[in-house]
Amino acid sequence: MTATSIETPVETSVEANRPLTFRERHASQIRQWRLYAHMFRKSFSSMLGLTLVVLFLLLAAFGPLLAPYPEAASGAINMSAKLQPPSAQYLFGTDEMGADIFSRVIMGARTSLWIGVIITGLAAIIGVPLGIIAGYSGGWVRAVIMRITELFLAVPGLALALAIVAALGPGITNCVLALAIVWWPGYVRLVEAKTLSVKEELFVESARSIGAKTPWILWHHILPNCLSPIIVKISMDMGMAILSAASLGFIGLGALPPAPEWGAMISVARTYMPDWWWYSLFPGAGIFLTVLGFNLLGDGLRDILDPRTRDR
Amino acid sequence: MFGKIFRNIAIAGLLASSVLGSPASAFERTDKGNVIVFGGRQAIPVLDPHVRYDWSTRMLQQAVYDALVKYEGNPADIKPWLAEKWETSADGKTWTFHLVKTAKFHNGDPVNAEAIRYSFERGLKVNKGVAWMLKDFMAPEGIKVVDDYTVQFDLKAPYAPFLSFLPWWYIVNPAEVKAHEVDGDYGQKWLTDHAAGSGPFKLGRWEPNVLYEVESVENYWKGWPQGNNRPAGVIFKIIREPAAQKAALQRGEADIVEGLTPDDYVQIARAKGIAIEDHKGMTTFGIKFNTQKGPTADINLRKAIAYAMDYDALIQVYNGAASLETSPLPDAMKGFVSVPGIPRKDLAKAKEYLAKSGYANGGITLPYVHVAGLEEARRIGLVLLDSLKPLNINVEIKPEQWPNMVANGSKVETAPAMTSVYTTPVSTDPDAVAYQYHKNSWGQYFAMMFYDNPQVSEMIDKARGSSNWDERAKLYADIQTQIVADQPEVFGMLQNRRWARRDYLQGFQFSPVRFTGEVDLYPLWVKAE
Amino acid sequence: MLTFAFRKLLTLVGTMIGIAALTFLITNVAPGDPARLVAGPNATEDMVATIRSEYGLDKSLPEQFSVYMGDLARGDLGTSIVTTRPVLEEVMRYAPATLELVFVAMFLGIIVGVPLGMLSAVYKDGPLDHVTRIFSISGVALPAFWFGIILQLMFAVDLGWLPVSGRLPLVTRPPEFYTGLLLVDSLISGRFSTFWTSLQHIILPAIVLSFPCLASILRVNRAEMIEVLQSDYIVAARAHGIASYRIVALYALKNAMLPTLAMIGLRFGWMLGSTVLVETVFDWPGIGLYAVSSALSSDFKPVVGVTLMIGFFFIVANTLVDLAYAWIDPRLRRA
Amino acid sequence: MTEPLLDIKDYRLHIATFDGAVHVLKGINLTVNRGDTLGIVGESGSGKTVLVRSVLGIGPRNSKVLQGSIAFDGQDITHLSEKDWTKIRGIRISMIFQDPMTYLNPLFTVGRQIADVIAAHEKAAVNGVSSKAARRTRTEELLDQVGLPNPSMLFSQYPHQLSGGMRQRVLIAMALAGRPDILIADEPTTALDVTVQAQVLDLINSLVEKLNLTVIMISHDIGAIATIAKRCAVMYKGEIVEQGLTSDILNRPQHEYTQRLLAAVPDIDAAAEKLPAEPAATEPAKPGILLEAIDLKKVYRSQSGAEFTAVNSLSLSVKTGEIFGVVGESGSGKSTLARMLLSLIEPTSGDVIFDGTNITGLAGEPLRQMRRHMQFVFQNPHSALNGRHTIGDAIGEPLRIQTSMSRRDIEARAEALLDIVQLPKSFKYRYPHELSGGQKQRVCIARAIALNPRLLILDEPTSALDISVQAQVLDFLQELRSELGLTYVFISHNLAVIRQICDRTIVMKHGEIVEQGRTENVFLAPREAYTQALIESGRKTSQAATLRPGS
Repeated sequence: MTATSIETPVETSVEANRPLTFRERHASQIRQWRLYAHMFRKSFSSMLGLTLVVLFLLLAAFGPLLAPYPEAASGAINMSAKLQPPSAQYLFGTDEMGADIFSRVIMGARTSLWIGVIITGLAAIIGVPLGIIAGYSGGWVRAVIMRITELFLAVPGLALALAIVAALGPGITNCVLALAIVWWPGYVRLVEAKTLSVKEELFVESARSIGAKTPWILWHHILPNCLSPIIVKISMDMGMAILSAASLGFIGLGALPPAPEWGAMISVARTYMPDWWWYSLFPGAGIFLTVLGFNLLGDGLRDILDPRTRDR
Repeated sequence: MFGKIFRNIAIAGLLASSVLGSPASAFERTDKGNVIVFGGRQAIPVLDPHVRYDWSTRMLQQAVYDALVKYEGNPADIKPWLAEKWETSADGKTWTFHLVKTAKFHNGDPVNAEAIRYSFERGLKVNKGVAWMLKDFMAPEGIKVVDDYTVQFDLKAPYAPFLSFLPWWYIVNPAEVKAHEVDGDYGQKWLTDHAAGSGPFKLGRWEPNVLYEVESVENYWKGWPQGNNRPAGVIFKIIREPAAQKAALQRGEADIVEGLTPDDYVQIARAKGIAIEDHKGMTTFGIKFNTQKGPTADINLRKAIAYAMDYDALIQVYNGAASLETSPLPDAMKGFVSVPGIPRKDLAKAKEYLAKSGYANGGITLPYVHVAGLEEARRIGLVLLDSLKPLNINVEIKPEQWPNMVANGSKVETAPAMTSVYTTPVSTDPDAVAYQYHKNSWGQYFAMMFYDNPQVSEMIDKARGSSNWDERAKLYADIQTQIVADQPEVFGMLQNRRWARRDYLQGFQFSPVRFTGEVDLYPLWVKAE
Repeated sequence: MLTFAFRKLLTLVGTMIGIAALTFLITNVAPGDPARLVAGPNATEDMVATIRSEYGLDKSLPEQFSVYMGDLARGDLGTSIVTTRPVLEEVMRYAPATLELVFVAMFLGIIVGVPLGMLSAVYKDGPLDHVTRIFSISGVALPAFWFGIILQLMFAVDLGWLPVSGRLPLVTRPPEFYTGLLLVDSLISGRFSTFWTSLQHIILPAIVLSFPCLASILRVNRAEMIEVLQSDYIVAARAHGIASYRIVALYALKNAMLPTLAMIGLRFGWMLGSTVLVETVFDWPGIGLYAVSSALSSDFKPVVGVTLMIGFFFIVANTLVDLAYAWIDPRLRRA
Repeated sequence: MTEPLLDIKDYRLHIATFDGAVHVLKGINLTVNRGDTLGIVGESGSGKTVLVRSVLGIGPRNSKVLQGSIAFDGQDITHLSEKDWTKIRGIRISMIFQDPMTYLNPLFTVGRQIADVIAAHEKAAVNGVSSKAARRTRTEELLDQVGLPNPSMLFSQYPHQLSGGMRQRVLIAMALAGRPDILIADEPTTALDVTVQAQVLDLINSLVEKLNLTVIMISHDIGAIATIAKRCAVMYKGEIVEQGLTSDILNRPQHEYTQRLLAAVPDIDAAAEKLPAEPAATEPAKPGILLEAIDLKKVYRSQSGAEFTAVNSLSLSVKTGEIFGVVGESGSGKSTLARMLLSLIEPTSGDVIFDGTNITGLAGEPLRQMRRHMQFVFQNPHSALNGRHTIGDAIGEPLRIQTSMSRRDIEARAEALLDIVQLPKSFKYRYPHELSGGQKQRVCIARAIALNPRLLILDEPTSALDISVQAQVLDFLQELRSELGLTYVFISHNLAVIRQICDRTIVMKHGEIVEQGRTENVFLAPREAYTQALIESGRKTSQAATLRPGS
């Protein structure tokens, strides 16, 4: 990064005595963030991603207020108005039960957000500690953890998730659980690799030389330096998790009706293409834009946070 | 070397693409003649007529095998087939069948009494698929070969529906089967994807999960109704996605498809060159209550729900291609009576019953289980959910995989409060439906309501035992009324059977007794324009 | 070298056992009752019982497991209760279709992903960069099944250029069996028109399947390229007057290829496991479909069998990647 | 007098960064005539590398020429198209790079890389590319020319299979491939061991004579420059503060920076005039032994089973209050030894006794207690500090770990420590990347002395620093010691430094002690051949040598 090569002049110790203002004390962080913002703003796709994600979050937050027919999300039907094309009354048209698609899509954002957050969250919570431990401790501990991880990686994720859901029975909760179970190995892999490289750094040894205990080192030295790739991966996985949940929905193991979940909506709506195009188009667009957003955002973050780590 | 290969590829490519570029070809033509393509969703894992049956399987079984008798027409009646005539003893326990002498198996062997005996024996011994129909009334020993072309069945007890089951007992060629028997498996392994029948078609290509082809037998012993127009064969092609099915039909890659969504049928009917087969079927739909456990054990609650249900919506779900049940029995069934006072939407009444029930002001959540992937069932769930809101009863719609659903439904403890079940009676005899309400049926998926009314069970036993139709008709009338009174389920609708076909496909014959989607391939033919 | 092979073999076996155990347990938690399913409606208890005993489902789970592992050791994957055939035989039947699909998709992914990755690295943050990235990610962001159906409607129904689904036209009989990959077999048996038609059949599903791996290959390749292009030896190469196209296409690419390879290895296994949706939409008779339909009818042995097979290919692929690594990177050769 | 081969006129260049433009070159004027050997001396950030790179048209990205021009052989090459550059780069002007490892592509054989360069030149010269064989012979010629044994075998070897010195020679061969008019050498010796440095410099010298090359060599090491360059220029903060004949500049430096610089260079032949080793007040008459190592041994085992002995049955004893020097080239096991002394790595066998207690066996709490008393200062301050912690946290960390002091006390202590290491208090809010190397090293030291240890082990504490900074740090270290009554174990490859500050010294080679004794004795009367060689080559590069008239 350009910034690191620049040396800020050393101010003389005269003024150093007077108490510093917040701005001065945090000058460096402020500068860092401004730098990030600057680099981010330079990249078109990153900004696109950010915009999409923000939009999505807003929808998730205020969906119920925006939806013209909130009851449509809780299974209100109106057979007389089924499969209406988009109109002033129904912006996105209506589905096969006469529910307003616009409302359902908007309300769906929250479901999707929930899905993404839980899956990636769980995966990270399981994966990151395992990864750090494996990477730092080495020896048989590492061997065991990595073997198990590789085992899970070798098993086809979707198939496994599917088997799990088939066992637990359909429903978002189960499908989220299943996906989390197949998702964590990715984090172990990532974090383990990163930890391996970080623990070779001098400052880790330096910490040991002043008598730091292992937990302290892991928490204060290893973890902070593993953070950026984790953040990047999380933002990418958000999208992918939503997508996978949708895929399970397609097989019929997704959200239960009448819950407004985009994947489930498409999997019903797909049989209505092309004559009732609007039915699948809008939830489809919902997923598409969300996943696109999170991926672009992730890419952007990668470029500014750690250009080095690869997508694994 | 390779240069040459690639040149050839390029050339072939140009040719092929010019072919593909041209507008969708109609039905498949082969040197042998026209091949009809049937686009269906359900694969055929096992063809053995005594091991499995479901609509797709039985469609091909019917094509390659013959039975003593055959269902035809609407309303379905039993036509002599391998048996040209039969008589039954006064006590109704002995049946004697006289076979046609001309019938031949595909390999040329005659279809004789021994073949019949063996087939029935096999069906009973293997004890799978169709066995349940007769096993309680007939032992293998009870089948006697009188002479080459006469066979006699001795039943343990008089069994009125006996004849109505025989169309599903297909006759296999003992010689061939025995030849492929592996450690006493009655040739099950072999018959999984081979056939030893005498039917109008014989097996062609057999590519599991892709396509199953049958080729017409030129000199079929019973001849062909469409004469020389008989197709060279039929290909049953697996097309899973309704969208793909529709596309295939429009492109003429398939000549007839089943299982489109109700709205699709409406839509595609407008397309040029496509006709819709739309017939009233015998498949009943009911939302079965668990009458033994949980809130739904309370008859008043059941009544309340039944009166709250929006029945018109049921019809709308099918775009009108359905008719409401007026009795547990389908209209097309013998002995059907329309029961007066069968519940229709009436909120006042519903609230009344609710008040009498243990849940005077609702506030409960009931599960509604349906087979995952059954669109209509899911929508009916939504209708139910919407209908019960006024009663302040919440519905949790649960799609279940079929095996799980069946497993849960086999025990009172695990059976959900409400389950949506489609049932197609295997015969036109009222017993086929009535018996679902007999206590002995507990554990079957269609008996998930665990209906227990001793007096009804007793009447059913009586009815199936008697051979006097008038007496039976009377009994069945009472049975129907009583069942409706007990409300073990919300009596739904009879959905129409629908297929979309190219208009050049002729000879389609509908018979309500067949399963949803099942078609009798025998009379079909293609009218070349 | 020998130790390497031995270690790999060991991990292979270990993982196999692990996978078998894992999948076996998971699939058996299901309450589903396959016996009752195949027994059919109306089947009486004793009929169901016959089938249970026939497939050893009446035994306790540990018993079943030990039996299964025993058979597995003898290379027997058990029998599917739904289709009543040996799982191995069926996997063998369906595997080629999936493999063919994956190979083609992988091929697409690589030939498109790597060059695009190079380009967008060279023109980092330029319009081209953004276009390629957004394009590739878009392919991932579209739900595969939906995307597939849209392609079908466009190219098969409206334009009528390509067939709707399947591997071959109905009346065309598949070429004689050598590898099971139609593209290959048709060439071997010199049936070029068949080759062409099967190519037309495979193209749409392959495209749908290829996008995710295309995207990640592109991503890795790009990231690598950017890094390598900044490295000292590239500066040196420039300073010694080597033409820039040569630097990018030869020097940088080779260095950037290593992690890309790893990604390809990962993706290969991943793709094998995620063909389900595509196979459903395009009625592609592959293992994905086979596994899912079995899972849904709680017929678990096929599921375990398929997972084992995929796991096997996954490990093999990664081993190949390791070898390729050693082949490209001299630093890894000794050991 | 023909026109100069290279003529740089009032060359100004700045690099656009996030914090605004940085003026890297401020009006450089420089001329190089055919046959010249010009040296450019400067410390990091002086802009010398940027300068020579812009001569090759490979200046840093988003840099901008404000004014001035660079003319090569009469042609203005300031703004040249990539296409035209291919006719010049590597052919007429070529470059030897600093770190031979990173500047060779690890995935291609040495021969391939050189051959490609040759091919490229032939292409540029548009007289057709010669045959593979021809290129190979030419390559082997070159390899032979730079004094590499057995070229034909070398041809098909990969960089990682060669030693640092050999790699550097390969780089030189590559640079010579185009028979260049100007050869630019960018710190060609910095990354190499003392002995190797000498050899490489000799090689360059000989090549200059053989091929009468025109050489521009840049380095921070005046000694190196002095051995090669007849003329030399001193760069400071983007300007040339002084240029002329090397000898003149070395003997009579005009500019005060040059003087500072020269003063800072440690003199291998000057006896250290250091402050009394042990301040009489604090120390007893006969100083006791503080640290003792008995028969230490460390064996590493690679997974392929091959054993490598880093340190072999080595014994030493460090007296309280002295500075104990450890000299050795890279791979001599210095660092391993240091880490074992602090039991950062477990010795395979042997004991370390600190103040009477054997610490080898120790683990957990007792070890942590022990660490209070002995601290480590690492070679590379840039990576010894966690980039995510502020300086304040970094200095406070030992206190937070080892003591139960309150946050406020720690804050106060940290500020005090910053004072001690002569850095402004406000630094505690800074992040490492904002500090210069010297400042960082001071922070590391502050961190090390935070717990008032009795022993400091300094592992090459100055090797990553510029000469002037190195001088400051060394002085500072000595003051500190007298203030806090510390004992040092001082590890370095730079003999001059050792001689300047150490009381006693051991010379290590392949994990064993070759020679030991009082520093003066070691330097004045080395007994072992190795030590002599070491000192000789050290002397060669040490500027003092070149200053002597006649040599």
